[in-house]
Amino acid sequence: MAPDGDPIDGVGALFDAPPMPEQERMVEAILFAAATPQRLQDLAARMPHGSDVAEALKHLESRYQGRGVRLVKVGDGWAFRTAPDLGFLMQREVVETRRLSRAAIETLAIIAYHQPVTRAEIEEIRGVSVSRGTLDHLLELDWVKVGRRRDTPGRPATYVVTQAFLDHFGLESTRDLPELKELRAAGLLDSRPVPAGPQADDDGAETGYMDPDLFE
Amino acid sequence: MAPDGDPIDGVGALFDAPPMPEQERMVEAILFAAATPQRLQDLAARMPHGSDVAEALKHLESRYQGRGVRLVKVGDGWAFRTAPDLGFLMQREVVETRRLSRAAIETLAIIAYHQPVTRAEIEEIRGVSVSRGTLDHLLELDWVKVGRRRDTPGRPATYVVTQAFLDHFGLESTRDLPELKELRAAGLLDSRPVPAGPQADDDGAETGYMDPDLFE
Amino acid sequence: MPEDFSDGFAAHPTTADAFVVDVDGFEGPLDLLLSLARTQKVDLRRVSILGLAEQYLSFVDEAKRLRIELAADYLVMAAWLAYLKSRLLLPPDPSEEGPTGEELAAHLAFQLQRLEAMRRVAAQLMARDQLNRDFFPRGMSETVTERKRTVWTAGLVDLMRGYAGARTREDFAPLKLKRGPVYTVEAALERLRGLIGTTLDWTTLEAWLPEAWRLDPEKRRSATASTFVAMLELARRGDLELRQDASFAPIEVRGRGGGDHGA
Repeated sequence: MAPDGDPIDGVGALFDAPPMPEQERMVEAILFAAATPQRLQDLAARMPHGSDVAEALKHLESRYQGRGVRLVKVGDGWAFRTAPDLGFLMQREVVETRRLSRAAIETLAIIAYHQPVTRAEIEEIRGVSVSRGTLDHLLELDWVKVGRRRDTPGRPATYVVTQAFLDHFGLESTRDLPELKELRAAGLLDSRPVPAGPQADDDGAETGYMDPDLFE
Repeated sequence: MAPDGDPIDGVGALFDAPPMPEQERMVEAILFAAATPQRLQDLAARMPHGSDVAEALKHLESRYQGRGVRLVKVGDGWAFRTAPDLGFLMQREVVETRRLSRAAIETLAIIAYHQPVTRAEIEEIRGVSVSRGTLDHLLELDWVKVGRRRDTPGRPATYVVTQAFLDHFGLESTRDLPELKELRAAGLLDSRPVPAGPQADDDGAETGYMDPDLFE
Repeated sequence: MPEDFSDGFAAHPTTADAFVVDVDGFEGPLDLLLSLARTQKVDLRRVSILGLAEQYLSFVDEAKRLRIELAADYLVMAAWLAYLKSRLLLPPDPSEEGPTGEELAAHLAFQLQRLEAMRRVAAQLMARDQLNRDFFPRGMSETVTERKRTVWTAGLVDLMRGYAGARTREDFAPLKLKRGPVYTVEAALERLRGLIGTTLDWTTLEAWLPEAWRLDPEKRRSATASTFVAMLELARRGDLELRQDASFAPIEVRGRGGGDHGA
């Protein structure tokens, strides 16, 4: 723990970041205490000036390899989570969550795989209108959030999945979604316009597209 | 494919406790996820039959020795806690930049231009009384300090600006302050101050000289 | 595993013509079509859209025969599929514009494949380890306490503007405040009335100025003027007497005593 760096450094050494093992301890403490994933910049903001948070995370990640608790990357954040294989021990901690409806599960998957996606596009894919409650439920769970508006007439809102979604399903990023590459290769994630022609819409439920409630 | 362990053990092997490193992982995960400290018997109740929880805790305790997080005994329970020397990381300093109130700015300016100046003189120039809070604030900022007492009846205290004031405003001395004429030339006198009215001062504590009763 | 989304339908072993009419289990016509397509027992990529259209139309006919009311969107789909069927069966009419029957059929096939894919991955997603079910966050999270530190700022321009503002306040003050410190005649009257009756010796006018109005020249001027006017008024009423020995000499005043108000 002797201060490293050359003695020539003089005054600069006073402001040196703590040695890496100490930085690792600090990141460990911060992440242990936090319930939600912390982004690199959040961590850096709380660490002493000059710390190499990314490096500390790397050390920490390998230190917790195979432990009962793991360091996981969630979107652009990092968090400690118990190892999934020990879930059976945790029954007492389980908070029973309301079961998602089939509509909500499908809508969630469509948003995850097609994001950013508008409500109309979700409806086009599912072939039925999306009830307000379905999206509200996903928004409430904080698995989905409103993204940027689409630059098309009417400037519809788009939906995207959140870090909490990634956290919940143990995904590092949306690139890790199951079968994503295969679906993309098969062209199933392309937005393919309906061939122009006499009412090619398949669902006839367009009434639901513009739920006025959504915009009140 | 062949079941490990010695064949002699027979049926008993089915109920063997997991190896100690695994028990340690389990205790680690349970304690990490627990909302309250867990007593030995709580842990034992959740662990596979035959586990030696006390032993696992001992291993775990030494594993976290010197880490950013420590295993500690709380009453008769066990819990992970942030290392006490890292408590400072659990605080976040929020720096908020705020502009000085108009009353404070004016008071400060008058002190800078007229120092040494008494409170009564400041009030005379401002045309409104100067609240105690305004002067206190400037004193606290170390931009103003109490100078010599004036040699007039009552020996009122005078106020002068400080080196910190000069530093903050990038002045070498108060002689560098532009004169009123120059201010006018620079157009600073044309910019209307906040329109007068019952309002004007952001500093609610200021009460006008002008007793409204006298003017009704 | 991906099949578990079709459980509403898969329970019925059916063929196209012996279809159990149970529209409740479906989420719209596309869902129904997907279920019908599965009964063709081929890969969805090779499903016969023409055959599917016929299956759907016979489903709708069956519903009609049983006097089951179908929601409007199912009927819209039926009409569209009937149109598609005719486009697929009849030789292309060169005068007709728009997409060919094949293009429309291909798009429908795409939609069905896409919906099936989404259902499949949705099931995979839900089969993943989940937070608070299979893995857990810290149960005793410590909240970060915030220490607030306020940095006060002001620039040189603020300072100069503040000074300029203070020095020129009158220039900008609205009309009603322009009077500056004014001691009103009413206030002077009030003050004199209370005291003058008992003051039977000559005293100078200055002695009657209120303490707070004596030092500042501007205020003193205002108080002097108002007090003088008030004295004139009281003299007119006969409450006091005024005298001045010479021009610019001090004005002196004394009460008339008795306090009787002669007009």
